Amino acid sequence: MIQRLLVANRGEIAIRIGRTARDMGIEYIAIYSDADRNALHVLLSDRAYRVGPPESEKSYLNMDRIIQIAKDAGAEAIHPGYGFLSENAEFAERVIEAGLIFVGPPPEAMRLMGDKLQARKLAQKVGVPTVPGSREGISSVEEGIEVARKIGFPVLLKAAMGGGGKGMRVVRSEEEFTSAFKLAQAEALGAFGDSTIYIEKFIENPRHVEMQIIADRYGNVVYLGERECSIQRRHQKIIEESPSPVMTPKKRKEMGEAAVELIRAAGYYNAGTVEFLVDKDLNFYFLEVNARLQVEHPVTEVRLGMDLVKEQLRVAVGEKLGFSQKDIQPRGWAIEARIYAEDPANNFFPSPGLIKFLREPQGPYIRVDSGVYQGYEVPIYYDPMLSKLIAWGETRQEALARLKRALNEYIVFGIKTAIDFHKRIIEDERFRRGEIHTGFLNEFTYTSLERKKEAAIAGTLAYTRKSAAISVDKGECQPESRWKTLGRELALKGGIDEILG
Amino acid sequence: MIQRLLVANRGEIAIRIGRTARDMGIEYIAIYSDADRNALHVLLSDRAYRVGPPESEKSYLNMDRIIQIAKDAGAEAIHPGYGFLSENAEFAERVIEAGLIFVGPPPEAMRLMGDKLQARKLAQKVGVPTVPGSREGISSVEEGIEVARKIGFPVLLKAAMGGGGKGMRVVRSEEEFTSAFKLAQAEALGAFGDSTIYIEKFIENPRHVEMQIIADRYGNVVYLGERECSIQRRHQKIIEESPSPVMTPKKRKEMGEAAVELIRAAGYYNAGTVEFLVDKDLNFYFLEVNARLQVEHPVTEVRLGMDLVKEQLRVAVGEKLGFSQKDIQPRGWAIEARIYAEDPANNFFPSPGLIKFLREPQGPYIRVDSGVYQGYEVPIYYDPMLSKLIAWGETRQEALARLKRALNEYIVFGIKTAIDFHKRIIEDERFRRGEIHTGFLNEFTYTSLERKKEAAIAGTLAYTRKSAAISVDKGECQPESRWKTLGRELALKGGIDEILG
Amino acid sequence: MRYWVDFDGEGFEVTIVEENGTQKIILNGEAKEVELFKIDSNGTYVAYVDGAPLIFHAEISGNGEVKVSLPDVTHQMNIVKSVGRSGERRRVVDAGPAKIKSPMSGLIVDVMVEPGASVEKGTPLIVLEAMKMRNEIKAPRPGIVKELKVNKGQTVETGTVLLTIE
Amino acid sequence: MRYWVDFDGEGFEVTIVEENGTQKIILNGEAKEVELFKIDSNGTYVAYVDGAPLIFHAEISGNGEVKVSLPDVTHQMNIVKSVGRSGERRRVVDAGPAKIKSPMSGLIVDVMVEPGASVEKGTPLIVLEAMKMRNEIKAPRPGIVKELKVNKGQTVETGTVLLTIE
Repeated sequence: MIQRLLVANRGEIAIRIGRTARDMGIEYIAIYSDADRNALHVLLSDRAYRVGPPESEKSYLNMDRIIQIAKDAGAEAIHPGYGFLSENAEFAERVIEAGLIFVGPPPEAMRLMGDKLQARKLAQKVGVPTVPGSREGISSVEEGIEVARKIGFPVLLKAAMGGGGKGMRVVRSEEEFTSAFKLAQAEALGAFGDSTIYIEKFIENPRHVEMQIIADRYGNVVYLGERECSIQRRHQKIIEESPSPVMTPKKRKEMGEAAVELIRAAGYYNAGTVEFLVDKDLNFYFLEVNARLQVEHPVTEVRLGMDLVKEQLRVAVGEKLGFSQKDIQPRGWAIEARIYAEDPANNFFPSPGLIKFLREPQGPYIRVDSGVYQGYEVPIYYDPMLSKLIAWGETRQEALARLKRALNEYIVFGIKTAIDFHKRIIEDERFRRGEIHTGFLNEFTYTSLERKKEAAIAGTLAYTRKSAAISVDKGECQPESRWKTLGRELALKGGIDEILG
Repeated sequence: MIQRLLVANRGEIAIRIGRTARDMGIEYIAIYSDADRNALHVLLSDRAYRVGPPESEKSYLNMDRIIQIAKDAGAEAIHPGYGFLSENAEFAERVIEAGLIFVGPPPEAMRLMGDKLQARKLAQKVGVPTVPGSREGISSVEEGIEVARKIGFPVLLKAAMGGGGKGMRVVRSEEEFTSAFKLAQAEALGAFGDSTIYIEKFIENPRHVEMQIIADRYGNVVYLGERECSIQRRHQKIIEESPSPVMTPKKRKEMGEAAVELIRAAGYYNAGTVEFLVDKDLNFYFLEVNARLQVEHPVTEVRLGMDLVKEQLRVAVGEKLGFSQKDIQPRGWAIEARIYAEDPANNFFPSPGLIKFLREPQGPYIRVDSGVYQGYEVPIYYDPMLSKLIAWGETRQEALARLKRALNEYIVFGIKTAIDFHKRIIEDERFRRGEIHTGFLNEFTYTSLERKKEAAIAGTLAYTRKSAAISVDKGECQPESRWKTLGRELALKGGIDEILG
Repeated sequence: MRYWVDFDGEGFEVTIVEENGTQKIILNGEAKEVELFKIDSNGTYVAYVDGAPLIFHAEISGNGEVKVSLPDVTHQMNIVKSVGRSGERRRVVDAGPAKIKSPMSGLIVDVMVEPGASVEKGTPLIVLEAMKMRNEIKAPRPGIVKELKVNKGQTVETGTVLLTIE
Repeated sequence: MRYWVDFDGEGFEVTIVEENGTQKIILNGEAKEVELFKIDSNGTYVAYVDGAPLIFHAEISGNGEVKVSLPDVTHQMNIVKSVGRSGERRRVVDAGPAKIKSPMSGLIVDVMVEPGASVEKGTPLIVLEAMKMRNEIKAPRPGIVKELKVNKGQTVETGTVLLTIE
């Protein structure tokens, strides 16, 4: 095994990868932009190197600099995490050319899968059904409108090099097309350095179900069960679970085997995810391959007792998989909620800022992968995810009950989050019955204008306390002064008389 | 199921029980002494009631008041946690007399098991081997010395009503006897309200291995696997694991069945633990029954995917066990480290005080059950445990690696802890080989006077920074000012030119 | 003491009374026993309302402006001493020009209207970028763009007035 | 700037130099690049020593007394500007009476010696109780009990001098 691993990422995923590295006795080398000088992924590293200014283009997307740091630090391998350079085949190639190990799929497979259009073609070739759409990237608004007319509105604009919902737009009519197309192009360029957009038929109310796979260099491919990720806002998953509430063992086997076939045909190894849309009749359509570790990988891990990053590292250094398909025996149900700094009452606008108080959930069957701490300022430059909250239970009901408990004890002040919004979702009757689809949240009315009475009580108390403190400085019950207010000496003496009789 | 549960305890265990209550849709009612007004077990409750002044005798041991609160709050049941009233049969009786459910064993079985001498007799009766010792409580120093001579030094003084190492003393010679006996009596009286002490042969270097059981009212008793708890300081367990490194399937079955037999003979139901000493030849001797939930129950839970508090509540309301012995299929290895506010370099003296900074470990296969938060002052009145850190792995080696990782990322400032001490233990070669016994820590030399160079660097930097700040007030890089120092405006403008091309 | 707590037009009368050493709060005729403690010196508090803990964060500006964050929701309110007859006081809703404020810190990457432009409800006004997300800020009501207070390329804070519509 | 950092007799000379805008620290002849940041305003810092993060807490009293807590160990030290020849300065170890200090806050439940008593190393002196634990404080060396500064039933803080042995 290697001695040092550079994690070319930030936030919770850099920490999560660093944890596995340490578990394996590997040093975790972090990189940071100037905006991340004292981010948690730096504080928890073995050694950290500056990669550049705050903008991603100059820091976490700066291939030359990252490879140079790996060499300077004596790291033998680079793990790209998700986002940033994780699906960039050129980066993978350059890492390999520099004599380092890229912890991910081979560049050729990445290139194939990274180009959504080529991936579609391969899927069609091996007999995996796909959604109707444009075969090539769309170069102009006019061409786009023509293709969209042919497919029929509504259509979905997608970044060819994209992922994570960025550069993605639903267009329901011709009038909306021009503006949506330009925004999608600009977002795609900013996020992936490539503005190519393609168009797909927009299937109404599908489920998003994906199959996790792991493969070694020797042709062994194993599917690790599906995740249902239909709860999305702005085309970004926010609640993911495994198994899917509608999946049958037969369908799971079909989908798993389709995924394995595609992965084999692509010459792909390491961890990866094959995403499908599932319609009301449980027909599934290939969507794309995420040629990397995914945000939601923990829901698979906690059911299997597996560490996917450990498996990635093993495959990356050339080991064979230590298990085969029949060894995969998932236990119970797992569900994840992504906690972002955002305002659900205001179209999920990001809400960066200083975290003034933080107490994250803990306890039985709760896993929190967090990237922040009390006193940390969430920067404006990056994806505003704070943490992932993963709950496990024997049944879906038990997993949901635990997730709700964890959401109820999640306290973060200073920035807005969608914690309340998550609670409402998992209390929703249709959600509880598993009747979900990717448009679920569009139909979900949410207002944060609840609990005004509690807020009024809290506000009035704090206001009058502060006014009183200003006028008479009468002192408040702070931790530092509790000691005294409790009449410690006297109480202790009372206590001892009793003890000593 | 019930609607409201009063938890007659404090700290992490009250929170842990409250979590399961909430998972089951049950309201968690907390009690607090004046020293615990804003303790975490209060903040995380649904409703909290004052139980009395700081001293345990007047608060967490105040039976009348606790039962009254349960009635006032409309709670149908009381869970006693561990310690305090948890093994007090009189309390259980009075709870039941008040028309409430006691979440624990029936009072008769508690009384039987709570009296260590009676429990020994029962074990002997059903053929479970026991350690040689006094049959009755010892009433005077003279009688004690006589009994000790008969058994032969070294002997162990134990509180008849005791548990948790309190009132326990090893006496190696006659000269030490008088002072040790009086201290043990006083501690026993203070902790359990009863000064009865008995004497046992002190077996050199035994392992402490215990068997978790769960039983319903209908005679179904299931053993849930053993825990090895040989790592003890001051006779108190600080590292526990499951399985035991030396246990064989055959021995496990023997011990499990012995435990089941004893539990059945005692008419015991609910959760309980049968403790054994195990000698070098894997002979086991009955030690005592802990008629309650134990501190270390999570190591059993995480291997089974079970919630022991949930099972306790189900049994308490009269449900049958939902599983039988053959359904118990533990997975992997689990290990727990108890984190106390204490100074390992100073004979584990408690170190209460204000927690000035806190960042507890998280991530894959780590569970933290904590009772504190940043800004909380650990009071001087109670057991100084801050949290329990539980790691799981497929193998012992993997569990240990994860525990070490978690210990490495545990940051708590303001009070002393034994986190470094824990790290040294799990890095010890004999420990890693599983060669442990209850005297392990006595032979373990520990000095915290390591890493002086790092401390010197840190101290000098902070000292010069502070001096500089005082003399020129030049401003330091605080979270609030990072924004500005980063040249935010300029950086952003640089970024946008690039994005907009 | 009686207070009027106003949430942008909608409000409650809140009365605080001391009785035998305990504090009670009356809201909508319901009286509850309350206790308030500071958790830290950064504005984190816990209130016990009839024994139920309510952890919150409060930012108190001059003039009775209070921002309260419960763990799951944040509310902005105005608190004034109530002097009229109980329940009678109502805030006069401001009927002046609509100020379009920035909902977050970020970068103005496009300004899509000019002063004097006539807009419908929903007309895109400004594109704001933060954390790699582009967000169109749309007109909340029809009107004429009056003042335009920001330019393309400018960084704004949460609450910065971007433009006004009359 | 050179400093002498003394850990109760044992010490290091620590030199801090500025070079091309970066700070270096020299200890035992080894030079390391360092950067220091505050994590909060309560004394929590992070230092990067050749890029490796060192999170710590420092309490700085007057006279150069500094208490540093690393996440796993706490050290008390004295820092003074070093003026002698490099490496030459040594603290004179105090050979006076031994002050027996309370290792923690707690309650004196027994005082087992009287002034003038002759004690051996290991003789029990005082029983201190905290958190339901009784702890015997023993003589660290042989001698005569000189001053007895506390009484049974009294509460003491960490560091309170209990008695002295000469």
